[in-house]
Amino acid sequence: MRFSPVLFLRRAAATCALLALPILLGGWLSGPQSTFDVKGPVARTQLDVFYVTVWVTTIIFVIVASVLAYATIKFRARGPIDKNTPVPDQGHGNPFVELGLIGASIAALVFIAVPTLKAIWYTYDVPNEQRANAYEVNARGLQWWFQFEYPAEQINGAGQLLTGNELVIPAGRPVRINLRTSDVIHAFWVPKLGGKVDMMPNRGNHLWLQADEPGYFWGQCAEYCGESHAVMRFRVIALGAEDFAAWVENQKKPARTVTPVNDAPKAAFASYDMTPKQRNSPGYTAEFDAHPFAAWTALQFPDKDEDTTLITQGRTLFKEKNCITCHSIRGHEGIGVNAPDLTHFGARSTLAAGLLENSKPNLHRWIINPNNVKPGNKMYVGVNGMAGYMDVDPATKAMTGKVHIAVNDTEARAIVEYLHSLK
Amino acid sequence: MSSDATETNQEHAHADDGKFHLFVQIAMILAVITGVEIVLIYLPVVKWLVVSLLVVLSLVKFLLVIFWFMHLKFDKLFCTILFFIGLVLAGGTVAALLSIFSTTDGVPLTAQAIYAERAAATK
Amino acid sequence: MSAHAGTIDHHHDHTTTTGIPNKKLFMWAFLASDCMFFGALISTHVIYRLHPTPEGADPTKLFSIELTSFSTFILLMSSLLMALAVGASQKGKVEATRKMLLGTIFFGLIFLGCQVYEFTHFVHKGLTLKSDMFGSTFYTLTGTHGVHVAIGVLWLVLMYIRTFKPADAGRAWIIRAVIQFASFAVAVVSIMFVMLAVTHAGAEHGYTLSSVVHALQHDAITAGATIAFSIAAALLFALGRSTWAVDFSEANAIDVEGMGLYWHFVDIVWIVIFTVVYLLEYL
Amino acid sequence: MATATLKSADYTAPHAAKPASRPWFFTRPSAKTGLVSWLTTVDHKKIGLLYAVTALIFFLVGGVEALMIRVQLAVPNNTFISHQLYNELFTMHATTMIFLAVMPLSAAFFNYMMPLQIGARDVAFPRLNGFAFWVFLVGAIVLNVGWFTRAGAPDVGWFGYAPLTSTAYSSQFAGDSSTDLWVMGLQILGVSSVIGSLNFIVTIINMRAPGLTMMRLPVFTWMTLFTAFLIILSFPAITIALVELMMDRSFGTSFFEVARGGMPILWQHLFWIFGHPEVYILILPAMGIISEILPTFSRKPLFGYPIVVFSGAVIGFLGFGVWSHHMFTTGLGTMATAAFSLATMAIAVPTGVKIFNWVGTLWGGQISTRTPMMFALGFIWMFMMGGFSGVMHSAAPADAQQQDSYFVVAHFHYVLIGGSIFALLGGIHFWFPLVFGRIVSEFWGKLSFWIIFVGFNVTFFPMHFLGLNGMPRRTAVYDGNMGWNSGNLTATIGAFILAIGIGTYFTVIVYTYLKGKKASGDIWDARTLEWSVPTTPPPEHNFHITPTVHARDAYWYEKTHSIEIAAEKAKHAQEEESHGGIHMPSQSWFPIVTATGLLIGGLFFTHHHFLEAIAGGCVMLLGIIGWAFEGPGGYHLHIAKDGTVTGGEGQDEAGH
Ligand code: HEA
Ligand code: HEA
Ligand code: HEC
Ligand code: CUA
Ligand SMILES: [Cu+2]
Repeated sequence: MRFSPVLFLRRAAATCALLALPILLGGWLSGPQSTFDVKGPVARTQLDVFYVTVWVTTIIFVIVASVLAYATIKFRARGPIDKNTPVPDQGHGNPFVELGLIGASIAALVFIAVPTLKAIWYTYDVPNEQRANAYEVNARGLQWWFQFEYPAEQINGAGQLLTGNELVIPAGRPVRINLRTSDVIHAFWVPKLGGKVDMMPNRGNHLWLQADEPGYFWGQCAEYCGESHAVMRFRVIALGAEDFAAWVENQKKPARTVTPVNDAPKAAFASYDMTPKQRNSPGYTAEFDAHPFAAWTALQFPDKDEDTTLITQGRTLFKEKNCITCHSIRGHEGIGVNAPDLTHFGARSTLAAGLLENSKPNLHRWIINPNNVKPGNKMYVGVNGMAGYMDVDPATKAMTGKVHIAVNDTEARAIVEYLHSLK
Repeated sequence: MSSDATETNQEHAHADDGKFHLFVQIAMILAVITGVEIVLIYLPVVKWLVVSLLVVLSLVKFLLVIFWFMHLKFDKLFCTILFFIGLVLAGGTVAALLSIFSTTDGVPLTAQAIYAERAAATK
Repeated sequence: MSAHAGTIDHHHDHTTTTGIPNKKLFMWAFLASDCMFFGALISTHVIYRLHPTPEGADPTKLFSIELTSFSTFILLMSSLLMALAVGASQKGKVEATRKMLLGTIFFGLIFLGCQVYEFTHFVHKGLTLKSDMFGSTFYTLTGTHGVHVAIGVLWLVLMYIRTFKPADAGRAWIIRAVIQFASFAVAVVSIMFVMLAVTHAGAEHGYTLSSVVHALQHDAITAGATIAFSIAAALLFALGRSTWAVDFSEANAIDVEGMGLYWHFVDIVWIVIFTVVYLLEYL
Repeated sequence: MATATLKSADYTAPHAAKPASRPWFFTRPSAKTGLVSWLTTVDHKKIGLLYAVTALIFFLVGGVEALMIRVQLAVPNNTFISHQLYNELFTMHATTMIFLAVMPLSAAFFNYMMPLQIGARDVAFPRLNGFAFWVFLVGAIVLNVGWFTRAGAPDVGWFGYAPLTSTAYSSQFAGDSSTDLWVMGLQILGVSSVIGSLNFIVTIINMRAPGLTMMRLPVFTWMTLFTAFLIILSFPAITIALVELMMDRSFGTSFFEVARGGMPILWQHLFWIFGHPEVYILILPAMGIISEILPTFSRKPLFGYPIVVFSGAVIGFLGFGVWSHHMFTTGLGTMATAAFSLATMAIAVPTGVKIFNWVGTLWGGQISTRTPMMFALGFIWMFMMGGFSGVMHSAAPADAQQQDSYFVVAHFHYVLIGGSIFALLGGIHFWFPLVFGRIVSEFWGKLSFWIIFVGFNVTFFPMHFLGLNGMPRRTAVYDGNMGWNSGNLTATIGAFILAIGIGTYFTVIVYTYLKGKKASGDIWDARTLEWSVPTTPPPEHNFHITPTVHARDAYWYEKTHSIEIAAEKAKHAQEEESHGGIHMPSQSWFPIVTATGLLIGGLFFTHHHFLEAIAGGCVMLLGIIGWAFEGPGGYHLHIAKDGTVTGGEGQDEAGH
């Protein structure tokens, strides 16, 4: 096996093919969390800097790689080498070449450095001239879900407006997000709107972003935060000014109460398919993925006809099963502060921190056995001294096997109906 | 460097018996500086001045010990270089850390403010 | 080693490339590394002092600047003795080396004693590792330094015993050396007890001879310590001189010197700690 | 006095009569073969082999962990392994690869090659060298023992960000001793690395053969020196971080306890003050190896030697000023971000200098693409790509989108595998004939290289796009709707191709070791002193006559000036003999005894059995005392004109 130029060309071809792959497979860069499909000024600035780095390094790569390839082919030994083969010139180097290349490298870096510096200041905080126009919210990370707080929207007697896992913001306006955490480090990342910033304990971080147009955006916790970090997701929904105002208006209202109508139970309801699903079977339907924003909008209004009996039953069960110790449903019985606020849960498009689409079967799965859906979640094992579904020995941290909350199939159907009525 | 070394060697041969006194004198200086430092903190002088004085004085002590007690002055230069690589890097790192932790835009909220916020949240 | 025959030049070791003895180079490299070690530790302390927790204790209420100055002084003096020990060993004076080593150990122990006293005192006043952030960083930083001192003392003790190693390999010497050292240790501890009792008595009843005598009569521990001290000192005297030819000479000076470098370094770390942790608090 | 005849490597000293007057525990082991010889060895070459074998085993362990990760990620919503196990796997994969595979493999080369390259007979402190290895092994055991306990293996990620490591958050379903093991294991490994490095520093500075000035050192030795400096200066930072964490976990302090004012960001600073120099600790040895292979197979000296050396120093130095580029997303503030961004970019310059000089070395040479050369060329290509993605990270605003995404995973595997691993694998091929006296088949060597090369790119190139397409790292599952499916599947397929390549590589190596073609002497027409040993494998005393160095590429010079050198050697042989012959250090039990004490102490400490831990400490202390009083010992060898070696352990000298 002597050296063969054929192998060499093949390697070059392989490298080129790899470089060409993304072009062949355009899909690789256009997912819902693509950093190329930017929808706001912050993400756009960051992408521009990225392109600068790509161009500069690609040019250098092409130059250096060509010289390297050329040298390897040109100067390969012809014929076998042994101790008698005349040796090549034992040159030791050339300081001018060295200095020139160092200078060129520095020059190349200046190209990258200038836009980098500009962008560092730009992306750090809302530009001064737009400060007044900026909308401010708080995002809080918890193991393993997000809470969003609207300090600007105070509700009489109930503090600020809270939502879970879905952040609704006004479009076309800068939004300044204060980042907080209640336990470990998390990070707030909505790739299409901007890069991530960490939520650090004992540190008041913030970021800003802006959605140019109304839309529905995928977000993700981007700092490893324990067992279910991989499925700690969230959504950002940007609305036009009026829609946003309307949304806020509705959110400030207490939970929707459905008065029981003495109808015969509607068989059509609660008859969804509950064939047992695997842990982590796909979370979203194809229809949802195709038009998420529309799907979200559709959820904002109550269903035309609801099974009021089931809903009433569900409300009772929600209390009886102790769900209220952790969850709060403003205006209804819930008072807990350790879990997502469910006051308008029916109007949310996702469930369990973006893991699943908020459909009835999915919610059913979650309520029957949350651990099957999201291993280790705090609803299952309890949080801040509140007992969850299962008992965990605080000393050994092992499960004792004691059950606190058990929800059977029929009960779950009622609770699902109830929670989905909360628009 | 080599001429340097022989010079110190001769000097050392001379000073050999003098070292005892030299060391005792240095120890006395160290003790005195320590005394001065203690007095300094009670003096009614502006803070920055005291702080800088303290830093300078302990630096002097530091250097006295490493160059005389630890013989750096009499040893090959390389020992000094070796130790100073560590010393300078450590000093630089400490300085960098302290300044990172004191930038105001790096910590948008002070620890106190976070406490206040947390207290408000639990109210 | 044959290369060591003849007079030894302590600044040039001909068996190495640079002329610096290997052990010395090793020590300096290690100390360079230790700079980063204490640098990180001190940074932690200072950073948390700059961002104190609201419920944190006020250190100046705890500190006793007198005690700390005293122990600082003690450590400086131990450094002096250490430097002298190195000098003595380089001249091949085994007896003088031993004395200086003992002196260094003595001061080292007093320093450690002061630190133990300080720690118990603080714990008494409610500052513990767990009580607050200041407790955590303070004890960890000064404690790590204390551990360095303790290791240094241990090293000194081993070196001291080593000076008794006989030239003739068959001789049983370890036991004697150890007894000799143990009596020294007893003497030191006794002295410390007596001093403690005297200061205590003095503080309560005034520094008069009678009050001190009075205290001794009433305090069994102190009296016992005094007796132990006398016995130990006697033993020390009786066994003190090794009657045999020892295998410890100028050639071993490099070992003493390496140890000295360590000891001095621990001392300069304390110089920094004294300023940063103690003095600056008063401002 | 014992007599032994040395012909080749299989040289054994017959048992020497021991002085009867001494109790057994003061006698020193002197077996030259068998288990005891390995347990008590102070020979840098044997220690090097111990490192190498251990490291390669852990490389396979880490690789199998990686394969499990890839299987889980092959398809969306996979249920091959649980989240918890996945988290343990990536933590241990990284910890194993970095601390138990690449670092010790580099240490293996340092140990074996560096003393040979500087014409020394051993390192400066041979027993300490053995100790460093045993401590390393102890650390490796402590880290991995979690797999066999109820708590499981560590699961906090390789940089263990606080407060996830606090008792409140780690391992929520079981007692959390796994994190304690992680802390203890890393601390012990740090001790090992620092001790080893101090030894190397002293050796390189002080034990060079006559005439070997610093500017004549082989580049690999230079890189060993820089790596050693990086280790002694960066490990203290992580040691302190770990001590603080250990205090938090075992004694209730509040360094990183959020509720009591602890600042987790401090952990990140301390970790990365270590962590960034650490990545250069992983790459500099590789660069050293490359700088040996390229000139040899181009039959030309390294282009721009002084500047290559100098750039190594600059990389090492700058490496201490860029740590926060791992923290661009932690809200450092504009000034700090900008400063670290620029400092990081600056590192591209000295690194680029090396690349340019390697290309310059090829230029005008006589390149023969033997297997080691293939790995070296592969290194330049792949490392360059990894370096470029590093530069993309260094632009902080762009990094905000890349941090903690698969783009980072792509970056660091390009520099770590395409860089470090390629060079180390190439180095094994390069020096195999020297170490074992056998040569790897060219066909199989090249075949394994190509499979590895292809598999590696197929695995990691798609990850750039996964990252830019929003896939976060440390993701145990992902949903099928994110556009990551084909990329992940490709990567998994690639990982298996890579595994086949590495499997081939090791099969070939093991086969060659057992049955391969014998090769002796300087088979590559090499340039540096390690190839001038009298036999391959080298004898325990390395050189019959300490070489005298007249030029850079000392061996090449010897070969081109063979007549003068022969005369000089004969003269030096006489001189050496008149000085009493070759001085060799004696073996010792105490390094392994001391390390065993550390193992006992460490394991008990992590389980909060403090009394037993102290017992372990006592074993350690006894080991140290025994070590100190035992003295370095030593014996002399005498070389006759015909190469016969006489002398040995029997005439043990007392004292030093
Ligand atoms: C061998 C290990 C190694 C090496 C050598 C490097 C080299 C570099 N690394 Fe890498 N890095 C890692 C291992 C390594 N890295 C690891 C393990 C992580 C992740 C840790 C974790 O989070 O788990 C990481 C993460 C990491 C980050 C953080 C990413 C994040 O988490 O957000 C950054 C950011 O700046 C970075 C930058 C760089 C740079 C600029 C270099 C430079 O040194 C590269 C220089 C080389 C070149 C640039 C190529 C050749 C040069 C030329 C041909 C000259 C001309 C070029 C120019 C002028 C551009 N690295
Ligand atoms: C030197 C360091 C090093 C090396 C060599 C590797 C090697 C590999 N790594 Fe590495 N990896 C890291 C360092 C390294 N990694 C680090 C630091 C992290 C970050 C961890 C963290 O986030 O904390 C990481 C994380 C990481 C991830 C991301 C995990 C996540 O974020 O969720 C992935 C995913 O694909 C991965 C894959 C691989 C693969 C496929 C290899 C392959 O190269 C492995 C090749 C080797 C083998 C395949 C074994 C040998 C083969 C055989 C013995 C054949 C026969 C055996 C069988 C087929 C069973 N690694
Ligand atoms: C121990 C406290 C606790 C109890 C009791 C509890 N939950 Fe939860 N719940 C949580 C937590 C914590 C989450 C967030 C979990 C996650 O996403 O990781 C959650 C999430 C949810 C969600 C999804 C919210 C969202 O926006 O994604 C629903 C719906 C829900 N719980 C319903 C219930 C019902 C119904 C009950 C009673 C049968 C209940 N919870 C009891 C703590 C609790
Ligand atoms: Cu929260 Cu990851
Ligand atoms: Cu880095």
